[in-house]
Amino acid sequence: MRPIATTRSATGIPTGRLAVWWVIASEIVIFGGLLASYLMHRLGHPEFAGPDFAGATTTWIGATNTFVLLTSSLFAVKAHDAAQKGNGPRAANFLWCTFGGGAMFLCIKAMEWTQEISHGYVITKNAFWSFYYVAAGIHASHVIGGMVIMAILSSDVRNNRELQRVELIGNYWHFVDLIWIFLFPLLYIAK
Amino acid sequence: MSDHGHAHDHKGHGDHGHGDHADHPSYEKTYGILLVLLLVSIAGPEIGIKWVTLVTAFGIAIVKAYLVASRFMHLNIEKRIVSYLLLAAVAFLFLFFAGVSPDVMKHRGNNWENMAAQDEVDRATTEAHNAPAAHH
Amino acid sequence: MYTLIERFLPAASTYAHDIDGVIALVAIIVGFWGVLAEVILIGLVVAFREKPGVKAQYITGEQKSEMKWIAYPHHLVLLCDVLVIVAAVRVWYNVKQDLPPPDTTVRVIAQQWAWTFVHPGADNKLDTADDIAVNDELRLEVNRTYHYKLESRDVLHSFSIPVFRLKQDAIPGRVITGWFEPTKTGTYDIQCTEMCGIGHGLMPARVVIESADGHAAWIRSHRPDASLAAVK
Amino acid sequence: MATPIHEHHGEGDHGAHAHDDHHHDPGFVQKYLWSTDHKMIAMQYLFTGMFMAIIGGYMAYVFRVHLAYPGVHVPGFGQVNPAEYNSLVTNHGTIMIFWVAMPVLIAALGNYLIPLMIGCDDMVFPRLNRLSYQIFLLSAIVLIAGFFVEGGAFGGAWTSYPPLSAKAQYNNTPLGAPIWLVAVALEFIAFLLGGINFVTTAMNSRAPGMKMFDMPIVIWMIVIASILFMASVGPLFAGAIMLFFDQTVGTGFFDPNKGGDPILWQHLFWFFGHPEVYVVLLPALGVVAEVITTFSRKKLFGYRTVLFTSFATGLLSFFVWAHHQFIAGIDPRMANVFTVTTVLISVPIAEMMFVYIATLYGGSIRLTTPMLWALSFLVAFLIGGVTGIFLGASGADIYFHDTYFVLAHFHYTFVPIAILAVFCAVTYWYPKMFGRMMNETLGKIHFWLTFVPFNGIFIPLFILGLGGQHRRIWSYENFPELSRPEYYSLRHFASISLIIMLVSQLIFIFNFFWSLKAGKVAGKNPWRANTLEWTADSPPPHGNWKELPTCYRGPYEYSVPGRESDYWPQDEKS
Repeated sequence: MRPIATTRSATGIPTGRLAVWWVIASEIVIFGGLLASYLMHRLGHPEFAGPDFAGATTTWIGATNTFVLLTSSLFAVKAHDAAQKGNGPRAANFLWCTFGGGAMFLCIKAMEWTQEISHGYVITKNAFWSFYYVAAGIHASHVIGGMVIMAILSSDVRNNRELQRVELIGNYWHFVDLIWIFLFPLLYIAK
Repeated sequence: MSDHGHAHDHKGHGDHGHGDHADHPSYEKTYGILLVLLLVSIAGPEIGIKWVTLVTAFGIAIVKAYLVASRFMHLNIEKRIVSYLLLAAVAFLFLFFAGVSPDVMKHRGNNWENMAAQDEVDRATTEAHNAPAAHH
Repeated sequence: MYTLIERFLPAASTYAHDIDGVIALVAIIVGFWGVLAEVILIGLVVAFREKPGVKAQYITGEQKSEMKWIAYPHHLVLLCDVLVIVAAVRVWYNVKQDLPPPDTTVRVIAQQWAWTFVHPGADNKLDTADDIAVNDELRLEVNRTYHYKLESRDVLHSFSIPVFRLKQDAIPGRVITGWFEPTKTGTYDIQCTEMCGIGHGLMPARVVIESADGHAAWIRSHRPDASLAAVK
Repeated sequence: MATPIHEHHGEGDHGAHAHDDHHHDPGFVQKYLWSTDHKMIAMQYLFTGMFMAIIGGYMAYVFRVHLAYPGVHVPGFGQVNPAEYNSLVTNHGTIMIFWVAMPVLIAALGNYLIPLMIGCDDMVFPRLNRLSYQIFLLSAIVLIAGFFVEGGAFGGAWTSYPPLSAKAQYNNTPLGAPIWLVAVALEFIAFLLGGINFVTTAMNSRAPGMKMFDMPIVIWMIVIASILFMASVGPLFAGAIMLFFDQTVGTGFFDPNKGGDPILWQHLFWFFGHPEVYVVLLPALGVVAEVITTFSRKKLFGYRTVLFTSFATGLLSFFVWAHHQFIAGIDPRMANVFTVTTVLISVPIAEMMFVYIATLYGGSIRLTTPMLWALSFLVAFLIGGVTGIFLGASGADIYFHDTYFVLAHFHYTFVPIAILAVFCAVTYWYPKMFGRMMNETLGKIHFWLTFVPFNGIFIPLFILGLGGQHRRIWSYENFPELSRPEYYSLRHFASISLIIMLVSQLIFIFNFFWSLKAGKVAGKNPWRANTLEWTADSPPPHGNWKELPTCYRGPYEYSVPGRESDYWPQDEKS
């Protein structure tokens, strides 16, 4: 029942992958708009380095999360590798590893936020914390989205169906990883 | 996204496929490099020199981003146009920053002053002096 | 010189005529282009109506000889643009960027939905005991250079005096400085031209421009202490 | 996945009912809301857009009558109080741009034309397409819901500048403001999905033999517009989230007292808001290109010129946004930069106008209804374009900013875009959409009764703008300079013209539905046009063609010397 249109590829890029590139391009400007706004405040407000601002974030937690996401990205790309070799079950397993990485990331985030909120660093504390929670929150929502998609794909993939989708979700996942790679220094290191 | 698409995509991959297996840098190696970079970016601030921190934090972030984009997202073997597309999206952000920062980042300019922002800076900095960091 | 805008509103500030001048220049340039384009457009439609047995011509518009019909006007438009830009930026610089030294400085405070105008009073200094704060009425002396310090207490407002051709938004948290020099005595409208809530249409104010003596008399008639309360 | 519905005859019926999509009879939903056929989805967008246009028009009627006859009991509404007035102008703007111009020009035309004009059977992602419409419909419902909540609909202007939009204590619409914001954000998501679908389809799924420069201009324009939208909406989407938190949990992103900055929102908004103008303009220009070439039997004067000028326009449109903020508190030095870029954008636009005019030269022009709409678009848009120079020139803008001159200017661009060009498109593709011709006489009457009153509305408003009448004012009674009798006669003239224009739309609605049944059968290619959609049946079946066409040449090969027929369809071997 799928249209023939979907199978054409005048650009030489498979339709699905091309679409994901466009998704990523539009996500870049969404996150970029937020981060650009944050950067302006960060540079205009030296106090952001202070104790009640970025100073109160916990670098090692952010670092751990970076490590977790990088690892999950490795799993994602291994899944793609397996899918290319036509090995559906192996790809599915790696997808679930990636899923696990995302889950761990979220757990760590949850603990981190609980701790910070209990210290009184709520979203309305000051401009820094507003940006901190909104930026990380939007990113986390993307992590959740990616996990859901992977969970849905995995069953098809395990039965060697729709293997090309492993790369699509992989690219999206790497992008989410990329965003964090920039959020980490912006929110944790720049004190 | 489609049965036909599936078969086709596989042809599409086939072309790259070779690239992937023959001369594509191993994923584990890339991963290793990324972890090392991560450690450096954490160690950077410990030295305590501002510009070193900036380099280790953001310079390395860019290197990491490049590695992930090129080797994990396979932009290195993807059609050039995609890289241009993504870079164009990034370029618009620099444009946005250039157009907006004179008003938002600066607190005074040609015949205007952002009193509220200056007060906020003073208030917070004095507060910081009075009550030194006692968290986590 | 009697300008297009003066058919509707008097020009009561030193730079009103400059702004009217830019408007006139643009009006002449775009008027020429607009009319020309419309005439050619309609003329072509009339001239090339479908006629029996007459086939349309085959013109790709890709040859050099044809491109020139686009290229010539293209360069002319560019030229006109340069004229407009130069004129516009010159006036803009005089009105918004390069402020002449003030004889007097007034503070203009906007809020939902009223204006407070703080006049410096007899000592001609703001924030002194004899400041005169008045709601919805700005008192000026003719032929005197004023700076205004524009503030807002809540949301965005816009301080607009049409007869001065002056308009500037008020931003909460910021102080924006500008200038004007009245050239006509009389009483004119002050409008808020930035959407500021339910009362946006209901915050009119008046600017009263008086002769030197008239203004001095008005200042004398104000007892400082009472007025100071109005600022708080 | 839901199997797309196979409908040969009934496109008309879809049309007839699709505009009350919010029924809940499952069969109906299956048939009209759950289809993945691009033509069906186009109809859904078209009729939702028209339905919203009726709402927006009604609002215009209410506040225009109120402005002309202050304090009068407006028939069909009643007395207009300031809060209601603000809500009406705010939502009139929002609806006409986001829920009329966007869905009809981009979504409806894009969905209908892209697959048919590039010769494939559907969009590349039919289910994504369906989802995009459903999110759009949801956004429309959310927006309208804003009128029925405690405190009424949001009234802080369609630009929604904080702090006014951020704090209930300022805007007095504690629920209306966030609801408005959510509706707009949902609408953005819908068009992001749609846009990705359009661009991917046009890039990847062209018919064999169709090179990039064989695509009809209108497809190019829709693609460029979608890309502009994707590239510009991001920051505003982030901004909408920030503003939403300001409204609901009390963060201070745009609150100066909490270290935020109201100016930031203005930049986020206009960085999107200005490209948005070109997002809707370009498809309209594309439609006009198709129509004037067909009805003057001419090749477009410089296909590449049109493309490159629209690339240039699209790119430049990212460098001009702050001309909306000249006097809104940005640093005056920046204004000079933006004056230069803004005035320079007139170059590619003017060039495009020249190309269209030059296309008419040496043609054999048939003044059918679509052609009348196309020409009227050019006539009106020229006025809208040149009056823009006054506002781009910073020096003149000091006086004109936020006056009715601005208002009349952008209505002289948006009405041609969202009304004239849309009628042009609908009358031109109606035979393809429903298999029957519309009545020409009724069409021409409707045209004149729309175009003349349109000028009757906005020429007086230009004059009022010259007189310094500023926007969004509930009553001029408090402004002696604005309550002169001669100004009131101008307002009367504008408002009466508006009523005439609105009433005469009934002619179109009648013509539309009457022709569904009684119009004469169109056949495949009633206009003798070249582009691929005219080689499919009218209306095209699901899948569009028995076997998909192959393309052999560009879309505008009219009156080619040495051929006795004056057109040369793209799929004709020789």
